[in-house]
Amino acid sequence: MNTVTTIYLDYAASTPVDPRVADVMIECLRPSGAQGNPSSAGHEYGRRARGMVEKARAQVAAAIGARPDCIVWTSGATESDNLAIFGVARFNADRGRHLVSSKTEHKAVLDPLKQLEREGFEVTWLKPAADGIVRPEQVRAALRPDTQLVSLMHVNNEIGVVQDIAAVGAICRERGVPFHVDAAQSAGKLPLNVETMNVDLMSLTAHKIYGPKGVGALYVRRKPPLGLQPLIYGGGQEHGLRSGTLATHQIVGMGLAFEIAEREREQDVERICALRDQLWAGIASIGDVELNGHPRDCVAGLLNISFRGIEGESLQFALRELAVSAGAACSSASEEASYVLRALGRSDQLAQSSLRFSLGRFTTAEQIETAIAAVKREVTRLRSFSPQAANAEKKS
Amino acid sequence: MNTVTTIYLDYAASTPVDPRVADVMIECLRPSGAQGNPSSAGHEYGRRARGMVEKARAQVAAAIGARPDCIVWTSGATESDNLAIFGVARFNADRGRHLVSSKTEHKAVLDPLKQLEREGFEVTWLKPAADGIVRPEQVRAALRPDTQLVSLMHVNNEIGVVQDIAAVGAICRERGVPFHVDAAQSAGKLPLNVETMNVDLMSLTAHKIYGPKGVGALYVRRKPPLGLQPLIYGGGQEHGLRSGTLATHQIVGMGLAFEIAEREREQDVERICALRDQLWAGIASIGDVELNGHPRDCVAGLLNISFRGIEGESLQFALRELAVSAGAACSSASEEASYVLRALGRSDQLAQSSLRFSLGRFTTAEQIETAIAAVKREVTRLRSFSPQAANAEKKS
Amino acid sequence: MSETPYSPLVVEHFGHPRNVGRFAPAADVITASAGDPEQGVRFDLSARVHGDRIVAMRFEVYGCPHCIAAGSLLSERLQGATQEQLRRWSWREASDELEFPPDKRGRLLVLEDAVHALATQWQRRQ
Amino acid sequence: MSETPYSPLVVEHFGHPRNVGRFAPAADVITASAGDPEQGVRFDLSARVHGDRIVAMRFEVYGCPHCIAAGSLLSERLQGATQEQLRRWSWREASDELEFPPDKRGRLLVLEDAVHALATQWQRRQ
Ligand SMILES: Cc1ncc(COP(=O)(O)O)c(C=O)c1O
Ligand SMILES: Cc1ncc(COP(=O)(O)O)c(C=O)c1O
Repeated sequence: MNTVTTIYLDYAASTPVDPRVADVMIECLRPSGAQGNPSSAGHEYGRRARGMVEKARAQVAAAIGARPDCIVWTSGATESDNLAIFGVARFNADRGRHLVSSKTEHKAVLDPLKQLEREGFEVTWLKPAADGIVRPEQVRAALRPDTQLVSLMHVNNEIGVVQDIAAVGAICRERGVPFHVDAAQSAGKLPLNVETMNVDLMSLTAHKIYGPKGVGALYVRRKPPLGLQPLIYGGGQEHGLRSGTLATHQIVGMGLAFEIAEREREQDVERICALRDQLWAGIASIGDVELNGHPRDCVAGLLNISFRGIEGESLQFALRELAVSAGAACSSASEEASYVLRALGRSDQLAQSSLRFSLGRFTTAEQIETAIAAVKREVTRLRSFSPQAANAEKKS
Repeated sequence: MNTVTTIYLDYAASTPVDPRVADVMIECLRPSGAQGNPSSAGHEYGRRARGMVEKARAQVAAAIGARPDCIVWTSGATESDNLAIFGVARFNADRGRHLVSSKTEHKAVLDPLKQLEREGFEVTWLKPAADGIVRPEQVRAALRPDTQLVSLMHVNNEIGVVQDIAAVGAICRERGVPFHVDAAQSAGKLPLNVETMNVDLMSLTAHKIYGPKGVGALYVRRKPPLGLQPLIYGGGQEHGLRSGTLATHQIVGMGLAFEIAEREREQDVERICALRDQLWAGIASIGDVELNGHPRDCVAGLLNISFRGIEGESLQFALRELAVSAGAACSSASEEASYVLRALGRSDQLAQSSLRFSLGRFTTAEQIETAIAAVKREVTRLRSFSPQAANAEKKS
Repeated sequence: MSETPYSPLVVEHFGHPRNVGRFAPAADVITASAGDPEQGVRFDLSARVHGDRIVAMRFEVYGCPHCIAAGSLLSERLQGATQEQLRRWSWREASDELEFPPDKRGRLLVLEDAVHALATQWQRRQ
Repeated sequence: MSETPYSPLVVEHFGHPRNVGRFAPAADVITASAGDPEQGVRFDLSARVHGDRIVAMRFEVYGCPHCIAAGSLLSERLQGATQEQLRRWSWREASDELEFPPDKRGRLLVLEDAVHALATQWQRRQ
């Protein structure tokens, strides 16, 4: 295995588990831990597990300015997105079948919406500007009397651009339309507050914020109550919105991950932004590279860069000492050029030869120096035998 | 906390994690572990995680005699049941809307079916005999030309009764109707083989078999292919049947849990059956108790006993040094008398004063002796001031 | 036990109920019952009376820990009670002291019925 | 690197491609191209010929690691080739040796086009 020497710059795909988080999870997995089923209220083991689950619920709620009873545990942001979108659409199907979203959402939002289209719903797909941002006025213009939901991500997973959620939320609130936000990529990086942001549903996940994979949450506003049809029926856990045995160790890990992330957010962000600026300065000096996304309204730690005249797969393989992401991230292997970059008007070649560098809590300045040197060396090398046709494009 | 002295006899609600399983999971959670996203095929971290996921897939597949590519990872048996039932029903809705199941299924099967009834499907609810068993001929009689699915659990979670899956499967196969089996309670306790049992879909979960909570699988037959509509859409993981980032540490834990359980099944079952017989002999000697379920076709380690003339909640509280389950298990707290026992014809009082003792890998003979003494003492005490009206009923 | 849904007073009475049992039929013994085990709660009360006072109480109960504690507490409180006090006895007296959860208060009404029936029996006897 | 989707031969040629570059225009230099970077692959070939043989090859490539390796391997193999050999060159020669995944074989057809175009150029030049 070569993992030790490969530099991990793919925090946006998944983060390592913070050792403090791992410790409390391990505690749960031990014989003295949390073996009871949190639904077994009749005995001590069950009540102990339930207590841990409720503590974590309060931790996650606190991180987004919500009441604990608005947090519904799920298996991750993909499930949260599906629950929010199918849940609202199906619950309100009798009242209207129009939904609003954008073309650069994560597949966990796009794909449920496309399924709803097949089921007879209508989706208005907003197109962000070349900087990746959906203007709040675009949302206002898209709303109709039969609109049941607006779904917009906070931070884009590929290019890190930040949407003006509060402004969009205010428009939705004014028009009485429920507003769902996929905050999988912003938790721990930007302040989140469901009240000031006017959010009715918010998807969260632990594994982008130094918690474990396979656990997430959906914030569901309770006042005024929001109609939501469950996706998974059964034991009636989570107010009947999400049945299934609660995974105590996972939930405990997510709770602590959110508490730590919120507590250390400002210092983490400052440090990580400095590292990102260092990385961008180094790569920009190579020339013929392009930053994808908004130069300022971008989340800490993420850089999506297109390399003119270089084929994407070769670039990634040449840089295999760096664990970075190429093409569509967070999804099963796919060679198609990123649909996000294409939606922003990038050419196929540029979309395809883009790399996403994402930094995090354990990234060091030394790793960044090594990364810059590798990128310089390999980009120069690959360009040295690149045909004029590609170079021409590269100069255009 | 008093957890150390409380004797855990609620393995059917959830098991502790086997220390060997905990170890491999902890390994994954450590910095040197499995931080990559298994979908990140472009770098070493991702490929390493993918390798671990695929190894676990083979382990789980081997335990049920299946091909690895038929295993779809989920968040637990609740999700697996929902995926199987909604998935088949919705995929085939144009061809027919009739389903067959039984009244004593787990809520994770009952509740999706009830939701389908609200959506216009028709369900034939088979009623088991007083011993808890659904006769295969009942299934045959229920099949119609428009039947799309038969769903029957292997082992009942409350009373442990074992259904004749192979016989029911043969009938379904003969009639070309897909057959779903909830095997959450049988894995590791009975031999499972999807081929010889003629099963098309099988729900599995890790936390009943010394693996972690929050991970499960659905076996989906691929030859001939079975039409299944996903429940959760997104990145397209698991052949598009279940999107969402794969939780490497959870899956690794489930894989090893299944491997160990299958390897040690016979010796585990033998030991646990002996302990159960010891427990039953001790409790039966008190008198005026009734065993719920089939006396022989019952899974290892589970005893469901009704105590005449004693109220259920008081019984459970009196026996609080034992972690046992009363009333409806595996679901959110509910005082209603068990629907399973009621379906078998038990009176409200008997259904309500039943306790489920479930033993497992770490149960000792000493614990059983202590448990018997406690039950004797408390049942005798509570009966000593029980009114004649209850005693009358108790003698009837 | 931490975090049980029962107050220490309930736990104490549940573990050591006072005055359990019933008096053998006799001229100075009155009895009354209410409830049905099939509905989850049943109280059998018996009292030995002397003049206008109860001099000794016994009870039997089928019910949850709160109900057992309520029967036990009642058996202490009704020691020395008059017919009038029985008649005025209200479920509220046990409810607050034992911190009955709201959804279980219906069970105390059964106890109230038994106490009032005891008063009626007493009156008939005189 | 373990478990990469590339064979050792591809990795070797990718890391150290032979004969990269292009010859300056000259009487004994023939060139040909095929493909389009926008479609993900482009090969530029140039060869110095003497009599009926190629005496030196250069190539430039825009493409995946398999394509880079294919260009490099080709540049070695066509050393000394005749026009007829160019014309008969088939994508299969590189495909097996480099273990091209089936879904990438279309890219080798582009290389085949470039090689055949080179033969045509050569013939025209004569
Ligand atoms: C914006 C966004 N939404 C949703 C998801 C899916 O989350 P999960 O992996 O927890 O299912 C991801 C990442 O995978 C993401 O980046
Ligand atoms: C028979 C049966 N099916 C399904 C489930 C639900 O499984 P999970 O807890 O993994 O969601 C359980 C237990 O909870 C069960 O016993």
